[in-house]
Amino acid sequence: MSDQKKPGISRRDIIKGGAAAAGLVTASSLIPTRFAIGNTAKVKVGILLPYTGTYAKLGSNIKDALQLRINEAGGKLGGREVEYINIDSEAAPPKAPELTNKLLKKEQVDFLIGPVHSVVGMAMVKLARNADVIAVIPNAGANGLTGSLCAPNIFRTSFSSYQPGFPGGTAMLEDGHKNVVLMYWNYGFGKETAAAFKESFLAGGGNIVKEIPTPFPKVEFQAYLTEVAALKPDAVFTFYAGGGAVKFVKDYAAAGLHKSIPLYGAGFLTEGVTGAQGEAAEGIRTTLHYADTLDLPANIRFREAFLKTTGNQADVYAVQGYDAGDLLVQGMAAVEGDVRAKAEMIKAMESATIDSPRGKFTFSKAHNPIQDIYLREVVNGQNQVIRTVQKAVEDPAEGCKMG
Amino acid sequence: MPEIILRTEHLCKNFGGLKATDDVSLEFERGKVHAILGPNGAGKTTLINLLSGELQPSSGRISFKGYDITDARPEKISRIGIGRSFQKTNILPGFSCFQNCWIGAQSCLITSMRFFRPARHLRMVHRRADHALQLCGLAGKRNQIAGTMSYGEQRQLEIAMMLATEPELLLLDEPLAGMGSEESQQVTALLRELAREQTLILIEHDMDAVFSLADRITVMVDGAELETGSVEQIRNSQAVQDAYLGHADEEVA
Amino acid sequence: MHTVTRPIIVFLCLCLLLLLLFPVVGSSFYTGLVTKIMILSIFTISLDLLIGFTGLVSFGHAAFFGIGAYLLAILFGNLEQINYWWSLTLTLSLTGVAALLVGWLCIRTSGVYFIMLTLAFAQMFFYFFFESPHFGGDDGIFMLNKPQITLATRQLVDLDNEHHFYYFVLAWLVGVYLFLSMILRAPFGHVLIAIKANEQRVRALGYSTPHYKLVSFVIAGTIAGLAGFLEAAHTNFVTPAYLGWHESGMAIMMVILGGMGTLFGPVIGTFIVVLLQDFLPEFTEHWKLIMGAIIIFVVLFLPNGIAGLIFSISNRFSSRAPGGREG
Amino acid sequence: MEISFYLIQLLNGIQYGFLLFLMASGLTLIFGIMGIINLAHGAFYMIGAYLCYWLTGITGNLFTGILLAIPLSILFGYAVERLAISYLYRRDHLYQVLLTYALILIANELQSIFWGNDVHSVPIPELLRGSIQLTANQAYPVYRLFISGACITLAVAMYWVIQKTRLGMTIRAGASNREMVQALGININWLFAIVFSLGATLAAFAGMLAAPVNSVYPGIGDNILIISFVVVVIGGIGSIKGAFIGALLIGLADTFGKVLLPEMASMVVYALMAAVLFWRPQGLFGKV
Repeated sequence: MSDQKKPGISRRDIIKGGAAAAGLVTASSLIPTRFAIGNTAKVKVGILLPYTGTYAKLGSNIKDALQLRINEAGGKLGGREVEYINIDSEAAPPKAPELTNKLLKKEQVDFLIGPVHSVVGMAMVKLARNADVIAVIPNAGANGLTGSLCAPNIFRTSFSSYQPGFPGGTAMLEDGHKNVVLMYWNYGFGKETAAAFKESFLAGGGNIVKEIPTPFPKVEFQAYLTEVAALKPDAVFTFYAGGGAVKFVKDYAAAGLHKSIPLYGAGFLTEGVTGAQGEAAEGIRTTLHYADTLDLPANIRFREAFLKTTGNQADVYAVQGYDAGDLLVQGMAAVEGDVRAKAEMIKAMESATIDSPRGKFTFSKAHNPIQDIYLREVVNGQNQVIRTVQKAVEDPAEGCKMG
Repeated sequence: MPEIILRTEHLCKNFGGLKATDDVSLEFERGKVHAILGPNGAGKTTLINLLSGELQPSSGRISFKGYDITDARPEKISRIGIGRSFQKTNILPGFSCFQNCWIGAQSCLITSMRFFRPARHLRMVHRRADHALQLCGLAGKRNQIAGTMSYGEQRQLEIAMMLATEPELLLLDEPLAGMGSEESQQVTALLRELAREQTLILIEHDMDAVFSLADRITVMVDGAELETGSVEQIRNSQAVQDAYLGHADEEVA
Repeated sequence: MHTVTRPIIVFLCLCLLLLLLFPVVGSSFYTGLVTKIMILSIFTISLDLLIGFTGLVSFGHAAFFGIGAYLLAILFGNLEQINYWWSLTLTLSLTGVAALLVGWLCIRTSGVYFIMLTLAFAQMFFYFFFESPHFGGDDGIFMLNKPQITLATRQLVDLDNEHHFYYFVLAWLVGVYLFLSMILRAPFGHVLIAIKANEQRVRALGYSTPHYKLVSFVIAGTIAGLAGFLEAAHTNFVTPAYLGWHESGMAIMMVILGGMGTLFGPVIGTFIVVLLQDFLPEFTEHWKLIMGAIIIFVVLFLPNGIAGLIFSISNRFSSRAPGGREG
Repeated sequence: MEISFYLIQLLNGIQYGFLLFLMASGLTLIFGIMGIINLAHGAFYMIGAYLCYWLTGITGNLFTGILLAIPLSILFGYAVERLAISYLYRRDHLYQVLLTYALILIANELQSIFWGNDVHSVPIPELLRGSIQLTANQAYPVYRLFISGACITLAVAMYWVIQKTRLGMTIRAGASNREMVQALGININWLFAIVFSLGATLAAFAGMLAAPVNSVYPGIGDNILIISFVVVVIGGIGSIKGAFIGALLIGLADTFGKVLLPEMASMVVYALMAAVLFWRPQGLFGKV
């Protein structure tokens, strides 16, 4: 584990990329380049992900999967060797502008990959959209990133907060839950998810008994759970992630609520934390664009490869990183490694179809994935797909003036 | 009829159950040296702290030149013309002697909330600080860092800082405490010098010094006034000898 | 009380010259970084007024930095055109009012209580911006535009130009430095420094010390608000993390490392700490370990900071040529 | 809402208050006796939680985990006191703040090096895993009651140690007069080392107790640290009784704040603190 998270400009990353490339020199029969000079310089891929703090695991999984995809393509992008420049974002918004500038101005990267944290994403995209760079967001879900802040050179391979939220309402109505308590961490991502949930749930005739926003990132839920018990709803829809998800699910079960009031949530509630949640997670239903157990050839292949190279189980974050890598591979192949042909590359990326472990997807006009959302249930610690709630969910991309 | 500059009426101060000051009514005349004697724990320092506003009395009244200052804070008391020195040396050790006195002298400004002109342009403050140093015989030590001076000199500086505020009434809390005989003589001489023009209220252990300096003496025991009178009266008072000298022997022992 | 000797003045002028020339040679990234450092320096100098000159250890000073930044973003963030003069005046006066209220409550206590109270108030403001539904919560606020500095419809400085912004901030830093050295030389400053040395004595000499401390607190808070204003204008982005206690902790670190009780010390400290934060992560993921070790080293072996070192060196120089004393 | 709702919330508040008391009592003890303002107190909480996770994982049982973790915490507290804190006794609070702040940075990094950044859970032993049915659909976890029980036991034990034993006498004497303790021929360094390790262990123990319900993750110490400060300030620095009352007040204010004023739940405790201090700047039981 300690092996994969080396932030900063890790020498080893450069060597790793170089060595992989060197090993494949013979294999690569591509004769690239319209510009001979372009071929000698390495493609600079700047990665701004958290390697410390609460989101550290997400950051390292995304980075590993991204590099896995590029190495699968011969360790090169459009025939050129790759130099990775890693910076630890620490998921700290105040540092985001400076760190982004470090990649854009000091390192002058060709591609910018990141981040995990939505607010860091906002700060990053604000700077990147006016810069000569192509940015790919492998996680941060704030709607605005491909909404009001959308730009031709900004892509997202993950999701918008809207996407797991909106189908959540539909799924609960389909399951026959009409009176629902809505609980979420009261910060941007949680609020956006809750809003999208309400949109479909209320339109379908559902009734929100009470909306309980809880302070982020606090994990003392006992008082709220007592309230939920007193309200006696049909079910509860939530947004929690990481440590908060573990705590919430365990508290929910300990308060005896899991027996009488089914628990639903945006998929992060049971992503990568079911081990820590243990029995308490059993039976929880969540909506997400991915599930570990998806029975797709691409998924099975990917999960094996990821386990082999990193020794870790892949998760949704790794999938998103892997797809970010795929997008780079496709874009650079289209321009044969000429990073200056931005317009052409963007065109190729816009029209790319990503054969993702989550299932094939394409990009919306705002450069967000158009993807299927699954309803999953935790069975024996694993997220099993119950059904596809909604096919080809597209973010409304409010405020996006592009396309 | 001599002018009464400071008057206390039925002054009391309780700390929990302890009566540190017990119904003290005293009058201090302008231009006189009024010493307060008493064994350790007699409540002398508490009395001075009450007079200088460091402590607020539990009951009773204090008036200065006819104005009620019972509940006034230390800064107010200082501004209306009562200066005090402390029993434990209480100076600004990192500052030079001159700077120590400067702070005292600068309090003559109506307010020091002045942000623009450099302080060193204030000639009058300059003169007052230097004058205070001179009075206390510290002119030669003007630029020495206070914390590096001898103990006796620090005691002198303590008084100089008070003088720099140009008070009408001086409260001196054991100015001779802990001094060797030579230093002690120097400071006694200084006090005698001051006594010529100023009103002094003096708390002191050193009987010889008190008897040589004071015009009037009040003896306190257990927070209460035992007797007040001239030096002769006190010297000859049986009650004082019983109460105080008895204690004093213990103290020496 | 330190005496600013001639070698130090020469040293400071050299530093200023370096800062003046830097954008000419420095890359765009470092110009931006130094701009940020100078903004933070304004903030740490203001903290030094409290810690180093008044003896008030505020562990919540970042609150005023954050309030300044938030006021600009809340009041003016959505406007197409932000009038610099108006926004600055309004931001600073409201930050001053906030500092007055917090100061009034905190000044009544001293020592550890003061430390904990300032910390707790800062947390209160943090949660106010963090949880309030109106101010962006955890997401913070993104601003559309930078303030426009115009005088009679003529643009004086173009803040969108990073070199202009750099010199604009440098001018503010020099201005704040000169302003604070002015008030410290004035009667007011003498009282502050004396309060730090021995408050009880200063009170007995006739100064209403709570008033002086409060005024000092308000001045420091307002200048911190100015730094926040500049930071918000610089990045067009504010986040509740600006008010967090880690920011206050790092600011104290910068002041102590640079040398408290001198105005240039905090600037040096800020440069060192921010540059370390920039470089260290390139060597190890666990760079905060090194940061912690540096802090401990400073506390144990360098309590007067780098300015303390500079003073002892410069005293060696100036002791050869006596005179030039008295401050 | 029925009355049972408020009763259960009361229980929640008291339970949270007890846990805060463990944290705050250590903090206030260290300050009252040693005059040290210890920001690293939250780090001890974090270390306690991680030790508990680690040792419970090895031994397979929470109780043995905690039993092993306690001596380790004492040792750790002792080491920190000797290696860092002992240099601070004669220094200004400013340096104490700074040095203990550095200890937080270091402790967090060490945690990340030794245990990684994942969220971990600590299994509740079989014995305490059940719940007590309170209303038709709500149960109260037995483990939470166990936490409260453990906290009360510890509070009583602390009271007994401080009021009735020779060590307690020394501690009380040390709190009121340092010179006197030295005059009595008691080694003050020894006393400080004991008090500091004791305080650190109290925090660590709080972390251990809370680990099974809170799960264990990076940065858990930070949040509770600030709240513990608020408790100590409200109760009066140095007063154990104050810490107890303050902790209960904050526990209740926090719980009912969440329910009644959800929009500004986190601000309620700070507002309470401001109100108390406005009325009594030295805290409820603090000496002037």
